[in-house]
Amino acid sequence: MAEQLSPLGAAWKPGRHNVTGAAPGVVLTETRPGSIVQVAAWPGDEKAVIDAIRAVAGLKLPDGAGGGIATEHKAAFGFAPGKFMVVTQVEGIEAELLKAIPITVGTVTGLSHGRTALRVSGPKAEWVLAKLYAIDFALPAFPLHAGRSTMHHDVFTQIQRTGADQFDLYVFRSFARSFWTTLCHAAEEVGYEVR
Amino acid sequence: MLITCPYCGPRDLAEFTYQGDANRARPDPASTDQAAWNVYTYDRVNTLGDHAEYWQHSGGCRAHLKMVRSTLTHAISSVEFVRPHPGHKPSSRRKPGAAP
Amino acid sequence: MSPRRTNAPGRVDRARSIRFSFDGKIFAGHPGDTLASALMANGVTLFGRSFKYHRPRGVLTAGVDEPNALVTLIRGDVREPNLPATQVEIYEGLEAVSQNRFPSLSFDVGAVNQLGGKLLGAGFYYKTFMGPVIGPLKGTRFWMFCEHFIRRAAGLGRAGTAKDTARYERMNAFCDVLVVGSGPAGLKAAREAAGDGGRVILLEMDPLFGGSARWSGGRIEGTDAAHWVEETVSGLRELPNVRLLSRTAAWGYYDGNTIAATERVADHKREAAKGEPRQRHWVIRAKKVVLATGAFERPIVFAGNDRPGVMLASAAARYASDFSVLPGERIAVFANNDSAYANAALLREAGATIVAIVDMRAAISEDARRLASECGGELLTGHAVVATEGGKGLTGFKVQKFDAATGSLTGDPRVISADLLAVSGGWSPAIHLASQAGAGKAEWDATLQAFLPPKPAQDWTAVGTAAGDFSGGHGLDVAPAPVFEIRAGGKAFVDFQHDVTADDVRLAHREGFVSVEHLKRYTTLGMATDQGKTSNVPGLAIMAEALGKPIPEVGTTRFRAPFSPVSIGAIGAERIGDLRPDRLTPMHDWHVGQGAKMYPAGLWHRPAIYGAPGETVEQAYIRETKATRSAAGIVDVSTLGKIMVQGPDAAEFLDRVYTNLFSTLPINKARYGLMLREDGFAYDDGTTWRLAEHDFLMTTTTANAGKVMQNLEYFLDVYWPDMKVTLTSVTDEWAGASIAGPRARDILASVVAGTAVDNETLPFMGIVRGEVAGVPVMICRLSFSGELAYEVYSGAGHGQQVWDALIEAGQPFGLVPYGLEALGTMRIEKGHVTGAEIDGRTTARDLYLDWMLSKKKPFVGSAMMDREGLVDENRIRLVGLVSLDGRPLNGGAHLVEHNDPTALRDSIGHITAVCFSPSLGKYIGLALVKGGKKRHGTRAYVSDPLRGRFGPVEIVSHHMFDPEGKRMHG
Amino acid sequence: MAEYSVFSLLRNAFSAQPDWKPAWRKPDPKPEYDVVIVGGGGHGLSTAYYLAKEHGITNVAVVERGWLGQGNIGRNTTMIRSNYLLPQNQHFYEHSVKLWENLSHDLNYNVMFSQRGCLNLANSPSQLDDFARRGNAMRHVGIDAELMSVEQIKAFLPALDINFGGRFPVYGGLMQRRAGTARHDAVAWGYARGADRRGVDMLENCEVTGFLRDGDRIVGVRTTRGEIRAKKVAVAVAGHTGQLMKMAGINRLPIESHVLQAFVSEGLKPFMDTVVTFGAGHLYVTQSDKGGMVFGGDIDGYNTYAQRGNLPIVEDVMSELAAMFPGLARVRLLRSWGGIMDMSMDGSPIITTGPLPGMYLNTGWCYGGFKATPASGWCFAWTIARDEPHPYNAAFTLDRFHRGLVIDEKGQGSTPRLH
Repeated sequence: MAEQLSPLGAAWKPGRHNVTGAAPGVVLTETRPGSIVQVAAWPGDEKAVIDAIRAVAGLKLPDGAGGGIATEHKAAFGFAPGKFMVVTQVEGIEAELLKAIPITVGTVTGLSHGRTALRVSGPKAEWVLAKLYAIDFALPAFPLHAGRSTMHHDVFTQIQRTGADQFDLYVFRSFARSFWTTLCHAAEEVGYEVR
Repeated sequence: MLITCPYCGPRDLAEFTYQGDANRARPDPASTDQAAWNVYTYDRVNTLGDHAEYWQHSGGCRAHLKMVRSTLTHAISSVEFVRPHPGHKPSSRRKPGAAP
Repeated sequence: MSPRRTNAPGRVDRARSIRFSFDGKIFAGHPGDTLASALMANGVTLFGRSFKYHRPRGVLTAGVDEPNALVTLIRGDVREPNLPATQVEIYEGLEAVSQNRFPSLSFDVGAVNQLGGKLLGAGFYYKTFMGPVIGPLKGTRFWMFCEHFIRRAAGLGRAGTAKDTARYERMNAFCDVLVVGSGPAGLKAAREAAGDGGRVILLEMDPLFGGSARWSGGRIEGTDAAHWVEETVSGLRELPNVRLLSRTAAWGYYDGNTIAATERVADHKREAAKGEPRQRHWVIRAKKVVLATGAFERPIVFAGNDRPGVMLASAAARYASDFSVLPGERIAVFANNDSAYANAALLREAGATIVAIVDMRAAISEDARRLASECGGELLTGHAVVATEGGKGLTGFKVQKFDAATGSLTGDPRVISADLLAVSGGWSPAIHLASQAGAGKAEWDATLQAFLPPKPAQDWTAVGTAAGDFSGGHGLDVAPAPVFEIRAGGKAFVDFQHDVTADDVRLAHREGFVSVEHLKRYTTLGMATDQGKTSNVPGLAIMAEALGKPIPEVGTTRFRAPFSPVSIGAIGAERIGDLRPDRLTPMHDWHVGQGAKMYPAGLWHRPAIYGAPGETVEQAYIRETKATRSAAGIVDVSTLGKIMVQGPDAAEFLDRVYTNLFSTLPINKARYGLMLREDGFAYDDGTTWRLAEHDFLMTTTTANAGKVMQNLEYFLDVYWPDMKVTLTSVTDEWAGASIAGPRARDILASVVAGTAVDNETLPFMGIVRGEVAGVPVMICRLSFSGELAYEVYSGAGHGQQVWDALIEAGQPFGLVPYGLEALGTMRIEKGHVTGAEIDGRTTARDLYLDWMLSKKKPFVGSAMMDREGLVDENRIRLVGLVSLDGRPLNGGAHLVEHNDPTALRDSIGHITAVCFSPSLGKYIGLALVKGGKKRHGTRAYVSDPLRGRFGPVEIVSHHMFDPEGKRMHG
Repeated sequence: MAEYSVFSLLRNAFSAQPDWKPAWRKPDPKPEYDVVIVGGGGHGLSTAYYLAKEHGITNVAVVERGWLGQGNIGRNTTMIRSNYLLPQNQHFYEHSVKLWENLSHDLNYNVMFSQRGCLNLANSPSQLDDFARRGNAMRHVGIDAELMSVEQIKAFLPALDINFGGRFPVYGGLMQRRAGTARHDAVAWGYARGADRRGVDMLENCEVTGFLRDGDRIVGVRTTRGEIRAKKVAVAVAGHTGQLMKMAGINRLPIESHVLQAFVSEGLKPFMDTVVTFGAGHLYVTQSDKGGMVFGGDIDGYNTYAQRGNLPIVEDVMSELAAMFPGLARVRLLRSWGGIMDMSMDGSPIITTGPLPGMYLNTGWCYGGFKATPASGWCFAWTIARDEPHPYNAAFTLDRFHRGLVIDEKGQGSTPRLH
């Protein structure tokens, strides 16, 4: 199939920006996963949906609000009551989830085009993100692999912590370029690399 | 103001949308009791003190919350999901002592 | 007053020099200097002119409470007015100018106002300037004439019009304990909280931590205070759970223990580093807040107390000990409490001669007496200063015997010569943040003669002098004699900046403005940039005396944010220059590349026209419309709101929210739907596509997408929680291209794979799936333009490829891209409604959409839509218009029945949308007029006085083009 | 009582100001009045003034729980205009502007009404059409209005960023030249003094704790300064209407109380000489005679009786102000405050007889209470004196909501936070 075009356009400027030391404060990336799928369980059917995600994607979601799991090539996290995001490098996971989750249990909604995945990593990741979002990024408050739904002004965002200093952000595609520009701007203080 | 969303935890006011007075009963959709519909649509108790009200965590999980909040002090005494989520378990809370 | 630099140790680094300018004159200072200390070190004593009388003013304080020494900083074209010189750290090349003077600071013609002093007393504006009741200056004219001059005389600094190029940023922080203020009490609180393992943030307004303990001497925990501060601060710096922020003023205490603070990141630098903000707006959410905000020393109200050379005692001592600037050589002290004695000792230690200590009290403590004798000079207890002498600087003052109990002055006044008068009228704890935080009222402490913090309504505590505990400093008794004013005739200032005198307060009393809020508003006491930090309590005290009531019965005002003035840019933070994010469709770059003129549509950018060189907007949309109606056109419809409605109850859900039925909609068919608000008025419209038994794709108008989504979620969560429905915003998931015109089908047939698109396979409102350019697409045959038209949806990431393929396939058929203007033209010709008609005040009936109101089921709004106001025959209803004079119509023009362009009356409605209709060859429009359909075939007149347009129109059906819909069903 | 004039001012200035007496008396309550007005704010005071002046009813008391003018009359952004879309509001607010134009003379008190104009900036073509509709509607009922072009606006407001940082270009604006600002506190004091001079009693620190009833009929009020009987009881208490009406047994009204924040910057030399609003957001700004930029935005958007707002609105308003006037980014915010708005269900006011016999109600002012002050009092006085509304306020009934005769300027329906 044809490759998905990035919404970032000319705002994507690879390379180092305002890096004064040996390493940039943050590295900014568009991760471009093959599949981004939202799965919603009817009230009381969360467990069945979690089981289906495990069966299809091999991701074992922990219990509890905002619980998540991530491996190198795939990730899943809760972001709202009974709602989960499943993200994989490969395309086509939506169809498999659809098979595994009957309408009596919940719904599956493809968002592979509608959400843009951006990664912020590096020692200053928390500092840069704290400029944009009014949530607590400290590790104990935002544990590894956990998910959060939040917003930067008009830009609704789902965030998963995929490393001690690595965060994956899912923003609405139409906002992605504007948001990316804002993100780069916020990162300029600490120096950043786009790759 | 901070609102403790049952799903997302304490979040800033900016993430929420006020969805109005919860002291109103929406008549049965088929009801033709015009007076009841009028009261529901237009008339408010406008409580001074603890006020039951709806908020949506529109900049977060998007769930609607029913809260009791003082209209005098803004202190929030209870928050719950409007739509029940029997499978919901709160996330583990932060331990103190981490770097700010 | 003849200040000079000394060799005293302190914060100023005399090894390095900094050059700066004040009013064009170049001076030298050192790192660590404020503009105030550096100028004083250069012998400057005149800093500004007062607000009303333009009196010469010097430096009163050493901090944020400074009412007099305000300056404007200039960086290139950018101006920053009204900064207290006491708060400005100097940097190489700093350029400052004085304010509120003309032509110069030392010779100011505005000083003539002093002569009219009594005329300009409190409330004088209200009593005059009304002007004549008849003649050319009646009404508001005379006042506005006077106002013109008053406005020029008023104001402080001048703002610039150049764009501020600095960067501002917002920072969110969370902590267990937030400590505001880093004096000994704050440092101790931070140390204790850090020891408990919690996350601690410590804020300090000053560049250096430690407060007055750094320079005022004394001992803490058995060690030298300055040393203790150094040790404690470096101990805190080493802790991973503590964040120390200097140059950071907490200014707002909001609900939920949310504190707003501004960090001056680069204000003290010649230039900010790349990427570095000038100021950072901190929003800190703390579990617990410790307010260690200290206290402000109060001046004393006496005649001539505003002369340059009259300074707060603590400020004078701080300049001497902290900034190594001796503010005077021959210094006298005037006090009503013991704290001034310690400051006198510091001044003496720094090299000044203490010529006299004048104390209102007859009896003073042993400690004070000892300090006085160490200082040398005369000790005049039971005396008061009754006047000051000198021109623009103090040369001496008069004292008289004074009885603090009765306020009476006896004996002959005596002149004492001095170049600095250090005054102390007691101390006011800085309760501002506490007051902002709580619902309670500040509490009066009779011993301190000051207000203490109210009872906490949020989780905070006040410590140290902010809580009225003065035991930690030099150990002297700060409890003052309860005297705030020496009444000896002459102008005695309470609010220095606003020139409010004690007599003004008494005039307010005489005129009945006796409540504290009336006092403030009538005299402007405490409304200046220092927010009454020095004037609040003395003003209240004078009113209390006039009323014969104790001070707490007069009341205190509640303090409001900000604690001290904050840059508007800092609070606006990163949105300065980037107010709202841009929302772009997948084909945005293509549109721009084709030279499209873009219109804002909410946050979106949409092509208005694709103008060829030299083409006007009208020529372009006419060309685009003609091409579409004769061959084919393509428009980007990706901005339409799209909501997935999924679940076993999805169809039932749609039946409830739409006025018409959706449960009967077959799979792979779409239907036009209308929503009402609960109150029965029209809300939004769009098509909804049934993709599968339990999957519906709802579209909304671009403008209402967010509102509709929120409204649906509200109904689902709040009223129908048992329904199994998932709502997901998929606006951004799908790119949409609408291809319309007689050749649309041919174009699709040539480019779509995997499905036929003929009338049978793809009838009106049908949906098929196929591929374009190897990309999966979903095609629905529906029409907004009235043409044979198809909406081609693909994944947004493939939108451009599909668009390119359609454009290419359309070449042989004459396909043109069209924008909002042509889209509008075609919908007007067809009489389709949009937000201009569904404007929140119209009903389905008004728009002749009542055929969509199902009688088979209740729906949102059905119970309310038949009320008398909504079915009134006189409501304005939708019609079409044709211009009869061949001239264009304007949106927002009104319609009248009479043919008199000069008679502006009797509007029967207004025009909602206009265009030139290429199909009809006429200027046409849609309008909402009284009577609606009943007027079809009649004549009316457009009346558009705003744009000077009047002319005849024919009112016609809003279905102006192809009313039978042959084209789109073709 | 001395008449205020430049002559009396001069005479007093050079003779120790002996003539200045309290602007109003501080009488004790009488046992009974013809009319008791609950609420010593702008609307209550103007009602008292016009009852006395226009209807000869002077046996009147204004009952205020604190000090006169402590509510929204002293907390607003001082803007006055009649640039409304709907005829009901147009007639009413235009009557108000006309009263404003002669108010200083009428009251012998300079309320500093300065007709420096009000300019609404249109930030999209469709918004310009909306403004044209409104301006033409105004012109058709005799109110001044004009459209300004981008070039005219640039010349008129040199400090304005005509493109709002490139994000929201200005397409034009709707100007009402007769609009302007006034000194808000002076309005309260002028009306109080004017009513007092005609014999009205100002009863400060007199909180209403209940109503006196004779069956259904309201026959007076119970206060912290004793019972006061009245032939008619008029209520004009803005954000506290709901609470007061509960004392009369009316538990639900088409009103919600919300907080609206307002802001003032430090004083500046003349920066702009008009009222200007930002169409793509919600911001209105003017400059006071003292030099402070006075501005505001949206209400915080939730029910509250606390005169304390929250930070998100502060940030929104500052960012919009700096986008509009980039030079103001370096000017500093001096003070913020909050007032309690009585937000009605259609954004328009209520001035009516009832809801109980012997009672009269004035409420629902939303953002618009200050500019309405003269007409509100004038119409309310008429309504009280004659037991029927004047044509100017005939539409501002309490039953219009149920009947669907809403006056919805913004077309937002029954969601007060959106009005």
